[in-house]
Amino acid sequence: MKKEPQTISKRFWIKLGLAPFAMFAFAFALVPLYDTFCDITGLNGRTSNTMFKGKNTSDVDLNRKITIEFMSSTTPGFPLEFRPTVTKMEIIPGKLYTITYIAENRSDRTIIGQAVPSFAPGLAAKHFKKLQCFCFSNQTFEPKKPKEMPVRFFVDSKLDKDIVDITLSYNFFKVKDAKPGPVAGL
Amino acid sequence: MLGIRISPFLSAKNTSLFNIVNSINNKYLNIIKYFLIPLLLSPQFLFAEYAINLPKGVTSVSRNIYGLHMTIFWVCVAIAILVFGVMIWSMIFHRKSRGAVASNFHESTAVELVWTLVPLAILIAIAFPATRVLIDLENTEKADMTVKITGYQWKWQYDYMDEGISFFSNLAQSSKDAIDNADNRNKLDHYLKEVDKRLVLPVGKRIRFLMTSNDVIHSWWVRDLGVKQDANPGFINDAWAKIDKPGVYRGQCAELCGKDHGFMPIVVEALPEADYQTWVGKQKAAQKAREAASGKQWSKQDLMAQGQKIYSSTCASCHGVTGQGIPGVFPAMVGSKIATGDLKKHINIVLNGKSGTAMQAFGKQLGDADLAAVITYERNAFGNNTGDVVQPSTIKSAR
Amino acid sequence: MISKEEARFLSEEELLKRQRKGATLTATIVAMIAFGIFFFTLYSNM
Amino acid sequence: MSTTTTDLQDEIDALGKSHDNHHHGPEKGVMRWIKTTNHKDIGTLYLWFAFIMLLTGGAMAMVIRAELFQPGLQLVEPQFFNQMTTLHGLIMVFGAIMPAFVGLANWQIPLMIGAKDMALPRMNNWSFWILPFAGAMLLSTLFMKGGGPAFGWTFYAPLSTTFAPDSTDFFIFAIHMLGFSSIMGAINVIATILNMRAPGMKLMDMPLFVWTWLITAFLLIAAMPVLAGAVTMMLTDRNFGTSFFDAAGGGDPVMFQHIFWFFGHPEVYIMILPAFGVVSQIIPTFARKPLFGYSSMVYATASIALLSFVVWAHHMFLTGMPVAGQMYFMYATIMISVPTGVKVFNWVTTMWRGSLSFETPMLWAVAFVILFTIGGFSGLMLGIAPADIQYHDTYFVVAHFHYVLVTGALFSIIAAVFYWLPKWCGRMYNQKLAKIHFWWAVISVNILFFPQHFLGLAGMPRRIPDYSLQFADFNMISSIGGFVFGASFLLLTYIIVDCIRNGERVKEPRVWPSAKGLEWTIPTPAPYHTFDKPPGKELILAESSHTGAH
Repeated sequence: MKKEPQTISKRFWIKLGLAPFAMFAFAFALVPLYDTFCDITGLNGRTSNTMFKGKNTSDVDLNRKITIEFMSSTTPGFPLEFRPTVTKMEIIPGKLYTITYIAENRSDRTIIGQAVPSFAPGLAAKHFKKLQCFCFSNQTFEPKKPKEMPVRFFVDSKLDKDIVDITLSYNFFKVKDAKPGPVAGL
Repeated sequence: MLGIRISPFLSAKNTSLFNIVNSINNKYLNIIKYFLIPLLLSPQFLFAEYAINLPKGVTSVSRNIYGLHMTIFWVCVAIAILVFGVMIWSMIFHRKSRGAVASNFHESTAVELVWTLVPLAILIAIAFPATRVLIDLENTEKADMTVKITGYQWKWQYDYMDEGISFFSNLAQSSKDAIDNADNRNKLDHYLKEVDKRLVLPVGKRIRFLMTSNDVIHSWWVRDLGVKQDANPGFINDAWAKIDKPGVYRGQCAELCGKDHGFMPIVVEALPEADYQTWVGKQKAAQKAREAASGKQWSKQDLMAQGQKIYSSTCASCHGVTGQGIPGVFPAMVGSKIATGDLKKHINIVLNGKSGTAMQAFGKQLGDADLAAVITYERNAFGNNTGDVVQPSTIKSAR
Repeated sequence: MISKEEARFLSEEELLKRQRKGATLTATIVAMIAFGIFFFTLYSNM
Repeated sequence: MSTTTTDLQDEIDALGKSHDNHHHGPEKGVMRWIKTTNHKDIGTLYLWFAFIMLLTGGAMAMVIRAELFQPGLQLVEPQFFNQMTTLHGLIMVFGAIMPAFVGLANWQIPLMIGAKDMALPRMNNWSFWILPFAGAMLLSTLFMKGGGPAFGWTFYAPLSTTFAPDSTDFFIFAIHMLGFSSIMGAINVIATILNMRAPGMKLMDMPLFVWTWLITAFLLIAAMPVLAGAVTMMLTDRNFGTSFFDAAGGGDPVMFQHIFWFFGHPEVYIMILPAFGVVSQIIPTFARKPLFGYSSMVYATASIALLSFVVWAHHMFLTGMPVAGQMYFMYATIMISVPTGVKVFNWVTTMWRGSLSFETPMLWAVAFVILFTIGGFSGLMLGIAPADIQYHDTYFVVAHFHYVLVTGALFSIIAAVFYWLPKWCGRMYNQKLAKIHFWWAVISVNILFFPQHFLGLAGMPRRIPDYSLQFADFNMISSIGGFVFGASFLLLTYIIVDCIRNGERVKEPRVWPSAKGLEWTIPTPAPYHTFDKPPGKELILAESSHTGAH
């Protein structure tokens, strides 16, 4: 059976090369687009593990009082006794405060964990600025040794006026082992 | 295949409809009752009678949602009558068999424009009340009290943040006993909607709920309160309610959370302020008493008896009543390496759970005495005859 | 698409060949798009 | 050369040699089906595969309805019940509805645009033959240790990652293969429609079924890779220590839902847009009147497709979304009812002042319009964010999407089969029996799903194996409807098999005298090879269902 040699034009090769390039450019351009979208709708930003850098430019708003509740939790299999020293405090937006969490490893071996903050209402996350926090990095806990962990923060006075209660909850997770763990579900 | 039950189908007559199936006479009556009357009579009357509509509920939010629901419902009904009316008209009067001759029109920009813009206007009209209710939902006024709700596979934990009260709420034993037994089921008023410990709340206070989860995603839902909110592991969500009327309001978990998703009810008991305070006092006293119990020495017999109780309420849903577990999903107790091996490891896994699995940290859920009992039970029941006896004091020091 | 005027000068088999060449190009581009979206899904979550 | 292959490329080669001998029939025996590259054969394979999967998924639905027949646990354990709901959903979506539409596309698109075959016949063979293996792999998980996937067809993390049985890795692989097959199918459809149309056929000359499939194919191209991405991340989370969806490592379980629904919402339109196309072919035929508002139908379909990508989070109103997000997704969602409404109004107006007759395909199409619209109304209600608090994850949602997918998508597929089957096999089915089957199915399906609205409003959550006694009555009614509806498929099987084997022969090319379209210009039954000579512009215009006189 005779096969006719197929000739492919130069234009075809150019198109073929450009198409994936354009596609990837488009896909990567979507990232800032989605970021903007999430920013407007507040879809992300329920958590923030980053340190507030720069100057506290927020005005102190003496006419406002906000109640902050502090909560703590740990995940199963992470033997950490973990709680805030104060569970509730009234603050004035723009002022700096410090609160302390205490954690104690109840097991016999050293454990490493990562705290993940979470806010209710979620919109508060953006305006809760942390200057110091144990959630910025992994924390190592020696056996049976209590550890004090301060959080230094202020609440931006740009926070929506109708928010009067904020809850901040830290959840301590076990940092995944380097060696493969047991099969899930068993 | 896994999971086929042996108990015979249709083992019992436990629904009113079962009787209908048996008596033909009755059946026709009920078809009229369930299908024709709802179509003919005023909806509100019947909605109340047969629970085929949302309840109005006991909070402003649930009432607003109800109002919104009825508004959209009637808008839909109106559009349906119009559209289906035209359609049925042409199906009756423009039939070929009646000699109808087809006309040939197939375009009209004006008509197209009308039926794009009119629905758009209707939608905008609906959007206004919807937005109002939505904003009210996210209302962030000052709360009088906060309850933290944590979802577990398959129970709820309630923490009264201001009172320091904390407890777990499981499916009531009476309902568990009725799952396989129709006679028990018929005796119950609230099969699968009753818990061992209710969430007690005061009436007339603005209550803030914080939802989170210990394992998978759950969803806390009480219809009469107009509250349904996902509980995500590692994150907190909030919702609020201000209950108008004392009473008992029932709900259940609304997000598939594994095997016993259908067996995780919520019961809220709303009390007048004074009664609520009495309840709070009682809870605090009981908590003290529990702490005192951990100093006591227990006999093996007592431990085994108490252990069996705790095992069946807390452990049996995964590890099985006879300790067989579910192969590949939940490990068996029978001959288990942990339950027959090193005691310290056994205590540790019960206290702290195992990460990455459904095994929870029961150290937070049970007292020293109960933990000692259940561990003793696990090490001596199901043929795991280790002979170990664990005392509450051992647990206390292991914490 | 091949217009009626163009098609008039093509034989049956030439037409089919032209069509198939276009189809290959379309398919290649569409497949690239699919791959692009797949990688974008992963990338946007890294 | 005529004995080994039917591939188009070889035909082109052969054409160079000879003009006479390329009219060969299919190969004999089972190899015909394994090696086939003929669009009609592949369409047939797709349709039979979908039908078998429909019965499999339907059997699972019967297990579900049997367990829910009365309160208490009677037949299955909760874990197995969850496996049934999960696999029922997955099989119906990926195994039944989607392949059935691809099958219809394979049969009809080349016939409707006057093409010889699909553009990429070898890939066509591939995209079908992946399916049985993927389906078998998905079903095989049921027999593995720990059972099959039990986390719902939406497989939300972490229930499907950290807390899932080992068989989940097989489930992930099966989803990958199903997705791959769909993407290849979609590529083929796009390449065919864009390149293989008869010379002179403009895009706006195409029948609406072809249009809806073109748009659907683009939805598939955009949505399926996202699903592939989601399951890939699940796979690495489960096995390679990443934490995309695990808060412990900086991930977020809600992110899974965002990704899933970014795929999932277009997916539901993938399952309904071709249905719109089918109905838009059938109604003009039996109304004996051109389709009203052809171009607005095309634009409505396209805008539904576009909107489907910006509304995904209306499945997630309760995940703790900020109020601005809820508002946006609510507005965008209710906007979809505008183009959808336009379509319904167009169908109704097509019937208006027509000359209607109610042959079996028309009955199904009319049932589609009415019942799909009911599903649309409950969809509108669900789209209202605050009201969704009370509807979310209840049987109201179950009722909604079954009205849209069973009485919508599935009904349109049945309508399409009854419409085109005589053309495909040259035999007419027993019309009396088919009408009995229609009434049987349409009454029972409403007994099955309508009470589920009440159940949902009365507070019954979905995906539960047991319920409190207050839900007993409506569940029993619904189950009875379910069994009767399930049984109707036995009759459907008989009607179709009987038609193919013993049906009365049909000779006229135009099986339905009032039907328009290029597929009715070829002989009946449709020959193995069609449109060796593409149809001319005059024929295309004369057969257009929407421009000229009917």
